[in-house]
Amino acid sequence: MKNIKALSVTASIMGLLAAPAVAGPDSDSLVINGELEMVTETAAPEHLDGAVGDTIYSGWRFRTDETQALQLDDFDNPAMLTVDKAIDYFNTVDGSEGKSCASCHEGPEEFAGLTASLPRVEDGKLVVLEDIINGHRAEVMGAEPWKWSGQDMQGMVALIGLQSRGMPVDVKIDGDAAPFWEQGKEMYYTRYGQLELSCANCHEQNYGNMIRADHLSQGQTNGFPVYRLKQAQLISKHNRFRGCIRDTRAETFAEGSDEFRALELYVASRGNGLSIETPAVRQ
Amino acid sequence: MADGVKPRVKVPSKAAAGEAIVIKTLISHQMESGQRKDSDGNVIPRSIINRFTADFNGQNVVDVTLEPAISTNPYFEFEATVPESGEFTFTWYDDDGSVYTETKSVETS
Amino acid sequence: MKLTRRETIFAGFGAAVATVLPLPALASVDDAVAAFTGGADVGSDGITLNTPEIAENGNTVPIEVSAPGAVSIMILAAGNPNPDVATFNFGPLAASQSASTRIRLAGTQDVIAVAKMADGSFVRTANEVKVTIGGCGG
Amino acid sequence: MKKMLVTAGLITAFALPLHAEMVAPTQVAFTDGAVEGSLTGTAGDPAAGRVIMNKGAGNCIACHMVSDLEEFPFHGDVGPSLDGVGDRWTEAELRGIVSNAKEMFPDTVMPSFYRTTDFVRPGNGFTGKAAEGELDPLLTAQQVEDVVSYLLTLKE
Repeated sequence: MKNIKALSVTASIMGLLAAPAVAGPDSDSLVINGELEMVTETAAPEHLDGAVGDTIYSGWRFRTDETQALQLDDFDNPAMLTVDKAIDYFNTVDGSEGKSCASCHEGPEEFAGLTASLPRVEDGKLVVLEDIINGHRAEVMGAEPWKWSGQDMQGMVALIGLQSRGMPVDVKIDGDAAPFWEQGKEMYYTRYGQLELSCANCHEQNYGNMIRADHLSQGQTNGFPVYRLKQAQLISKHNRFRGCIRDTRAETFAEGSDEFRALELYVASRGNGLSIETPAVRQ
Repeated sequence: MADGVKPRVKVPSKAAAGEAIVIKTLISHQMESGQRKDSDGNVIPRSIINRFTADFNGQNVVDVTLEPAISTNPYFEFEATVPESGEFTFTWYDDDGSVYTETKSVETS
Repeated sequence: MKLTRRETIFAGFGAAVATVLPLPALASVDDAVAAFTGGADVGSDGITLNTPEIAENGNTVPIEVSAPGAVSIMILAAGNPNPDVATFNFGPLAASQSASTRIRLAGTQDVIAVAKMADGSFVRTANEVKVTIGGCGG
Repeated sequence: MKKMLVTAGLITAFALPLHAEMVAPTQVAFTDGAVEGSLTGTAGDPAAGRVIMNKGAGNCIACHMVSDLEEFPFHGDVGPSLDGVGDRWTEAELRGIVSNAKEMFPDTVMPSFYRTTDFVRPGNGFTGKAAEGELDPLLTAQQVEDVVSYLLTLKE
């Protein structure tokens, strides 16, 4: 298995010497726990208008066999430790009202499908899962809000996302979502910072290529929050957005900012049709 | 005790007597290496799980010494022989003196 | 105590540490092997170490070691600030003298496994693991 | 080797005020994407340029493959291979491309290594915070000359 991976890296370098072709994702298929088949490639959404070619790919397809293996079995997936803790939080009373999540909700299963449809517009505001969780904590439980990228928050985001695992990403981009989607799209193509790099420079124009030893993916968010080996914990979408923009030597946006909500919607829409993999494992 | 340490073990609940079975274990733990510094430049003291043992009905399967180079959330996979019905005991020893245990019963046929 | 990603990289098991510290670590690999073997001769047959050729992140590198008939197996990482990784001691109910775990590597280096066999002899093997370098910023 | 570096250092210190004004990042004159004159008036040092190609200020091999730098692992392939680049481009063209590749290739992904203005949300290095005061170019004028002199050694 290691030889195959080494060959494909060499091949990608050689391929680019000859012609600027995309080395691309590998051909592995993702079946979790030996039974749950994931759609890791599918037809690109129409709104992309061919910008990434015909096909969108999960980030899983760009990882080495060893990293991929960590997502094949829930026992081997370190993210599940944090999901386990979230199940405890779900049942734990917190705040002034003496309530837990379980006081109102039968169980996490009740949220099947929710993550696949987020972000979405509610009462004129673009809402992501962290907003919904902290909203319920404040209004129903009388509890302190969780920090955006805290492991308690992202554990709960992962637990709720897990209920949609295997369902296709399906965010709405028209109607009242349209202005937010347009804002996110403009951000996606803005070349930020002193390095002047947009999301598209790496994840649209150069997916499949190598930046140093990083095999660039399409930057899909269908597996978030992901267990990132680098930080050895669950990483939120907004945290990853912030990291990428910071690495362009730019002044970044804050986690939980309206800008990142809009970007979250736009990036999610680029993955419409891929399976929710939450919680995925990435490098 | 380190915050929120949670063990997970995967053991088949049934096995043929004398059969080799695969066991996987995972425990949530930062495994602070003692090599990192905080934002003020102070070394963060080492705090790891330094030993892990697996026993079945009082007999040892594996006894592991861990160093800081074991990753966050230590993972082990190994094979055990189950001579008769009984119980596995898994034990993790923390630098801070905490001991975490988990047990799993196996029925032989 | 909160660490930013960048601080963690430079202070921790990052590549920067590896490039500065390989020499002292190399010396202590010999010390660690000598302490394990008592200075006995070390063969090379009968031990298998599986490691990725390229580790996408040095913080979590899956490895697998097997030495049929071993009493114990010591794992070392030659390029880490401290080369000790783990020692597996196999009891009477171990169905095989093999184990998998996940380890930290501070950059590209050799991972070494030394097994003590039931008859008191020793065998050793090593694999190089290339640890990737981040593309932008990090 | 050490002696050579010391000598080079002396020449630099000596040469700057006498022979040339350093060209500021905002005053670089591009002609069809190329920059004719040296940015410093001091010849580039290919050995120093070779070091800049690896990790650090230049990090050129993050995106470009260079056979001559094979002792450094993991060359990227976002940009073209630089093997033979000294045959394909003149010194003036290479200086222009390294300083601000967008003059020659308006849509290129390549950062502008000797430019300090007109960025969107420029940051304070890699901190994620806003830049304070004027930006430093990614490479100094002499580093640009060093890299160009190294690239000129890459012949087929």
